[in-house]
Amino acid sequence: MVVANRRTDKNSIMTTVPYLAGALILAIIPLFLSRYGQGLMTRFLIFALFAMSYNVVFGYAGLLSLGHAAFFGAGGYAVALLKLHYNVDLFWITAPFGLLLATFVAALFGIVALRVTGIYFLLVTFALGQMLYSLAWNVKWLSSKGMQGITGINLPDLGIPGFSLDTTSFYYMVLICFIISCILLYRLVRSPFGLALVGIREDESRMEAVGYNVWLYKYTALVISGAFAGIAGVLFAYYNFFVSPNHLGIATSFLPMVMAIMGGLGTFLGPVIGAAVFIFVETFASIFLPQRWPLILGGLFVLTIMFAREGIGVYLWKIWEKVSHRYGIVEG
Amino acid sequence: MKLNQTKGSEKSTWASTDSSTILKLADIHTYYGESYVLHGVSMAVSEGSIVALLGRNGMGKTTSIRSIIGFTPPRAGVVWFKGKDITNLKPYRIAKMGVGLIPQGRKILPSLSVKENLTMAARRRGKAIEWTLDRVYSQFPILEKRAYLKGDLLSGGEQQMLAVGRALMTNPDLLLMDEPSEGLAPKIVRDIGTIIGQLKEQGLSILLVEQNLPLALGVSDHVFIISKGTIVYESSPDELEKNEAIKVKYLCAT
Amino acid sequence: MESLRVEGLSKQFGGVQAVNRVTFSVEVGDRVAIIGPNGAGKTTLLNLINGQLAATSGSIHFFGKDVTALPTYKRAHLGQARAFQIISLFQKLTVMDNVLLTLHGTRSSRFKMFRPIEGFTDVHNKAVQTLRTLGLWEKRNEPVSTLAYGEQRRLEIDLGLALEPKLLLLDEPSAGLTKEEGLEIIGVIKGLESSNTVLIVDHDMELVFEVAQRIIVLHYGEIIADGTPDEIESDKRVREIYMGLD
Amino acid sequence: MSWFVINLLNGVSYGMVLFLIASGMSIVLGAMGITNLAHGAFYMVGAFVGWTVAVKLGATLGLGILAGGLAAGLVGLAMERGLLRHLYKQPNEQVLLTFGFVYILSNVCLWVWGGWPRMPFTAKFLTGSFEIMGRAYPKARIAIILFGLILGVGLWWLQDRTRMGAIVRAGMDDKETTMGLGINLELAFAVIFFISSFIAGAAGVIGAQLLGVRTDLGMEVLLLALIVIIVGGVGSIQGALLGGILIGVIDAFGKALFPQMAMFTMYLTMIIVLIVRPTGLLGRKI
Amino acid sequence: GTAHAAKTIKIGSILNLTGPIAFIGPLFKNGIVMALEEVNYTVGGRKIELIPEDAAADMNVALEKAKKLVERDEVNIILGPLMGDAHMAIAPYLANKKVLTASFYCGDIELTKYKNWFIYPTTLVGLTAPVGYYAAELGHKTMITAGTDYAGGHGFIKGIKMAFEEKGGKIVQEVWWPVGNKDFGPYLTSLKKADTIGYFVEGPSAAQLFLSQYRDFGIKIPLLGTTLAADMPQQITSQLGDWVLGLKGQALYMADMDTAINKTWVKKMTKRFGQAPGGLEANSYAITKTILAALKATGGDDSFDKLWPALLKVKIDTPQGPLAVSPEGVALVNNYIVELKKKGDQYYWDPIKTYKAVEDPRLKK
Ligand SMILES: Nc1ncnc2c1ncn2[C@@H]1O[C@H](COP(=O)(O)OP(=O)(O)OP(=O)(O)O)[C@@H](O)[C@H]1O
Ligand SMILES: Nc1ncnc2c1ncn2[C@@H]1O[C@H](COP(=O)(O)OP(=O)(O)OP(=O)(O)O)[C@@H](O)[C@H]1O
Ligand SMILES: [Mg+2]
Ligand SMILES: [Mg+2]
Repeated sequence: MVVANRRTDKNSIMTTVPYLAGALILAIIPLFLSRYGQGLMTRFLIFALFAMSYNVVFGYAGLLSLGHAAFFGAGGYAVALLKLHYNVDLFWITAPFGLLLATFVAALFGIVALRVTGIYFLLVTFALGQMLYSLAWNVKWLSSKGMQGITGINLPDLGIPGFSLDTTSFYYMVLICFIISCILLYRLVRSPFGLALVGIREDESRMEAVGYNVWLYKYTALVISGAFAGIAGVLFAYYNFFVSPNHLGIATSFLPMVMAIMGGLGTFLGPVIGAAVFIFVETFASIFLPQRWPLILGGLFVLTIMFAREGIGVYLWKIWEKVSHRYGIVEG
Repeated sequence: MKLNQTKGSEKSTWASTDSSTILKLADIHTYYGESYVLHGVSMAVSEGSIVALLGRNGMGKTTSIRSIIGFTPPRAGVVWFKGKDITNLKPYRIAKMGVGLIPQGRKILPSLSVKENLTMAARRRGKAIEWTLDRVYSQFPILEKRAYLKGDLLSGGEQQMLAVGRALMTNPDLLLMDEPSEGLAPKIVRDIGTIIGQLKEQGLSILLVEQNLPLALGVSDHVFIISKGTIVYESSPDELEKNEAIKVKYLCAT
Repeated sequence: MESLRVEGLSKQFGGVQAVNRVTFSVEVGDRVAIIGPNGAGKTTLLNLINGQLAATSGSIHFFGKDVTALPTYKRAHLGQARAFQIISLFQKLTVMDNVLLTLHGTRSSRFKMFRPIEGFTDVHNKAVQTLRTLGLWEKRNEPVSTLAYGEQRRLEIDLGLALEPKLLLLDEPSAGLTKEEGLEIIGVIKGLESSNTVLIVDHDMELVFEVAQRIIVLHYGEIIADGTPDEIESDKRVREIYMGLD
Repeated sequence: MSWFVINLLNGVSYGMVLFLIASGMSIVLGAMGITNLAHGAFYMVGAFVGWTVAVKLGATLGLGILAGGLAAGLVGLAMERGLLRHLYKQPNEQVLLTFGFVYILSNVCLWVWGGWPRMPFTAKFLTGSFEIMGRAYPKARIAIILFGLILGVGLWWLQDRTRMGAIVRAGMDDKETTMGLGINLELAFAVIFFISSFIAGAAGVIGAQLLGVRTDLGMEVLLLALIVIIVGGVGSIQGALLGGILIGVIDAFGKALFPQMAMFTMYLTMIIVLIVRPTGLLGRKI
Repeated sequence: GTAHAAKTIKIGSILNLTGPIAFIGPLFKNGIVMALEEVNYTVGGRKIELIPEDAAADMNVALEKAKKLVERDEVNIILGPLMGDAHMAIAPYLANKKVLTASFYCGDIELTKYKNWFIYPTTLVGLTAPVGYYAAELGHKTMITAGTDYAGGHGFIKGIKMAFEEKGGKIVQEVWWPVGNKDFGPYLTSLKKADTIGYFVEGPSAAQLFLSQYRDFGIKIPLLGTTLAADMPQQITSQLGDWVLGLKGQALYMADMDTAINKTWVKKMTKRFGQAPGGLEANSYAITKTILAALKATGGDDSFDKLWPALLKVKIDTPQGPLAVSPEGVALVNNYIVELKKKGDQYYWDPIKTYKAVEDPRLKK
């Protein structure tokens, strides 16, 4: 597992350069892409956010959860239900509602799941997630007519007269949400609270002894993480135009987990890298080898584990450190 | 038993060809990765005797034990056990040949119950008197009382007894004891001394690593002192007892 | 003034009575050692005082306040600090992070989100100061696991002290240390201010007799003797049960 | 009365299949601390190989079970020796690796056997039904119950009468010390993992009668295994057996009594168990 | 690229190449490929390019692929996907983008409101209505319906029920099991008394389990339903076993249908793909043929506004029988009641009654 090996007094150019470069690329690249490419980028940003939110509980607090889709799905269903039953499209209503619903679900989950630790936490969160999944299957109110899931969602209405979103502007809207979330999450993991999560991951009983209410930290982390997952879910519903029970269930829960591990757990940017690798490999493998893409994806997981155990993100970071030393961006 | 004193890092010649020698280390050199810890250690344990290996912190006592049992095989030199070269065997093979280990820090297996800790490695080797669960329990009655407790919930002293019992359950011919008195109350330290004596009577050979000088001198037949990865002194316990200079120089004793 | 009062405290694990109706009280500034055979219940007693274990019966008062039912972290806020029998530093975290985590623990800043930890300058300065006095400043960015055993022990104890606790609980601080290192620890304890109360568990009699003004002897969870070092040294039962003399 | 008995039998037979599915995963989880998400995929491999032997090649069901178990066992062994071995005590990496194997094995089965599902199969002499309390009851289901019981007893013996379980847990705690006590740990790890995968594969053949043979079994069976482990508790054969039968019986009576809530009853049971006993009915306390 | 794009007509297809029903995708694709090869990938002087995509039996992926086809490949025609949920998921998007979409196997009547769907062979209800009629004709008075509890399942069961009740029959019990149900024992042991069971199971795997458990529990009430198996490849039918002989149900296509067009088609398919075709290939073949006919009528113009009216006028003959299109975009084709029989060691479905151009009762009004 990756250590949050922070260097409190490290040269700031070295750390900021990759971030700024990343932001710049995200801002400019879509201009050169087709609408499909923009869509793919949008999808990537949404899942990167989802994976980052997951990283807070898993990577930082060390809680291996298999029910994170519940929060993501809750955000999505909030949007979909508002549209289906009340025909509300206005982003400024749907987004806060989605956020609240996801937070609420996370708050409920936490009460049940945080009574146990380790592998049992994984099992309990899995059970809770599947419970919501089966609700979404069976409760008619949670589906459009003639299907399981809710369809008919359009791009969000921002309430600006004379302006409606298209693929490109929606991408930028997602990018803004993503960057704001990134800044918040970055500050979160660098804060005393964030460091406390790492401490809890390493040794709960010592944390108690030096004055931390461990349960409360874990609970808060889960709820905050649920909120960010909820935002990702809201954006996803708009991107995807419909939500299905699957978005609450285990298949979706696996995604942020795989992305976070693949990119580098407990590192800030790891999940983003993981999401990028996952989304793009999956997409292109399935375009070029429609029948064999699962093999490629599965193989990729295995290779990552065997050759970049700490995650692809950490691997790249190490290369960057080497390069930046060699070219004197940072004095060694 | 021959008792001659060697000076400096001169190699031990003691009992080198004696067929009653059960364990012999011939000029072993051991490394942890890059760091060179044992600079040619030679010593021997003859059958049925207790040999104490003394020395200050970090001098290489544990490393010697680890070299014997195969955790960190020496890069040069040979370890002989019962006339066989065991230098590069896997630890479990060495143990199966009759080497029992009581590691430093006890290394109780936390997720096993006391009973499981004992039975896990139990082995019968067709001796006249064998160590069995019942016998270990009668030797350490507290273990029977705690039989179903997880190993790591025992107190420090109870863990030490468990570690001894666990090693005995493998019915070894040679017992490697690494600081069995660490963390024990003064009385238990004395008890340990008694137990070691009893084990010897039952025919076990023992290599005892100790920092507790009185304990070591009280039970052993022969003493080696290690310093900075080489054997710097050997003698009978009585002789060492009298040699204040050596004690001050290598054992920090006053 | 009374710092800690323990009354009729018991802890039962299944059939094991690890601590049995223990009653004693400690004045502010006292240096008290708890000794006893292995398995006597010393560690368990510290766990009860510190809240890592819940008492089966009895009560614990800390500066007049009943803390029997309080969770550990609240007791830490009231001024208890603890060094463990087995080193419990965060092995994978850097030395600096270990210090920061410990220092924030008893400050309200510990729950601050969305503000970088470096921004809390008072805590940060204190951390820097702690590391410099310990001589660990150069190693601040190394994981704790790379420190030598003795250094880790020192760090653990000093972190306990850095919290300026009213009550310091030390479980076998000298275990695994060399004589010299052990002497250093003795020095640290002796140098503490008189407002600190110290409860110390150790098997090293030299250390115990050096620092303690009072010794409590536990046996099968019960107090069998309580007195000054001289009294204890001459106590027949203690000599027999603990030292194994005559 | 006969309604009750029949449904009980339904539940127990389904429960036995669940037990078979979960037991191997539970052993590996409890003893080696490995969350093997590929366990369901091993089941699938076993089912396909068993089908090939018992149906395609026309051998007996017994041979099919053996072949399915062996095939899955070998795949498991290869995964453990080749890859997982380097990842002990690294649950996150294990999760990703084994999840990757779900994808890989599913796709390989698709490649080798094609995507079409296979008809449920069983031995010739087990087709058809007995008369039980005036109702026809499938012979194959009775056979499943018997087989499950036999395997359960075998595993229980392995767990309690041999030191295997303790040895593997010891190895997880402290590899070095365990080896120093004379235990060939690598062998023990390999054996346990092989047994676990073997059971999964054999279960794939036995369970074919109830679950069919398809390339998407990997995920589905994994879910079932997780549910049983949650209810029964991690790490013990008794737990897997109790969990499996409980879920099976509740599922059967749930379907019979509240058919609209079918999927729900299972999850509801799970949640109730979690609330009452978060570590499962027979799970080790943590 | 636009000049080039104007030259080729791109046809996208959303197939299930991986996932639980992975065997279906390649078969659908074979039918499409055959139809396109027959016209040498050209129509009205323009080249045709087929772009197959994998939906992995997941409606999310289906939508993802639909977007990809529209936005990246700029197709105007999409064939598939198969599953009803996927239809619903992609329908609003594709209606909005004005893409002519063809369902591979039925579709909910809801789809007709989008006016861009070619629903083949008919709606869910339309497909199974003959089962209800036939049950009444056999003289059955009472029926148990049993089906999978999801939107598609409800549609199919509704078809049986509406038709049976229209002819005076009575439903005595409705049994529903959840999607993915494996153990039918509890349902089979709680059946009431009735003359027949009108059933629908969601796929070949579940159908296999249902049938074998129906046998094992010794249920004697005769089954009538959508014999999905009849539309499935020989690989499925051949596994069924002698005890299923006599099973009756509805089907759209039988490999040995005695028409000239079918015989030559089967021969061609067998030669081209090395295995005898079944109902799935017949479906996608007929769909592609229909689209090609419409494209021919527009002279190779694949813009939606031209293509849609042309499609509604298509009348062709296919291996399944004659085909026309209703004003709502629903195909009008023959529907057969078949019985499983055996000749030598070959199982085959014998058509014992034909219902011509059956329509959804709700569309007739
Ligand atoms: N795993 C290791 N990696 C690197 N160096 C090590 C390792 N273990 C021990 N050492 C070093 O090897 C030297 C000898 O250590 P060893 O443990 O053998 O000493 P010892 O005599 O047993 O001391 P003690 O009385 O403290 O147990 C020491 O300098 C120690 O720092
Ligand atoms: N969680 C527990 N469950 C059951 N028994 C326990 C538990 N923890 C400790 N014990 C038992 O309680 C007794 C007291 O243990 P404790 O650790 O307090 O002893 P100690 O006085 O600290 O001994 P040492 O000096 O050896 O560390 C021991 O017999 C131990 O086996
Ligand atoms: Mg040592
Ligand atoms: Mg203790």
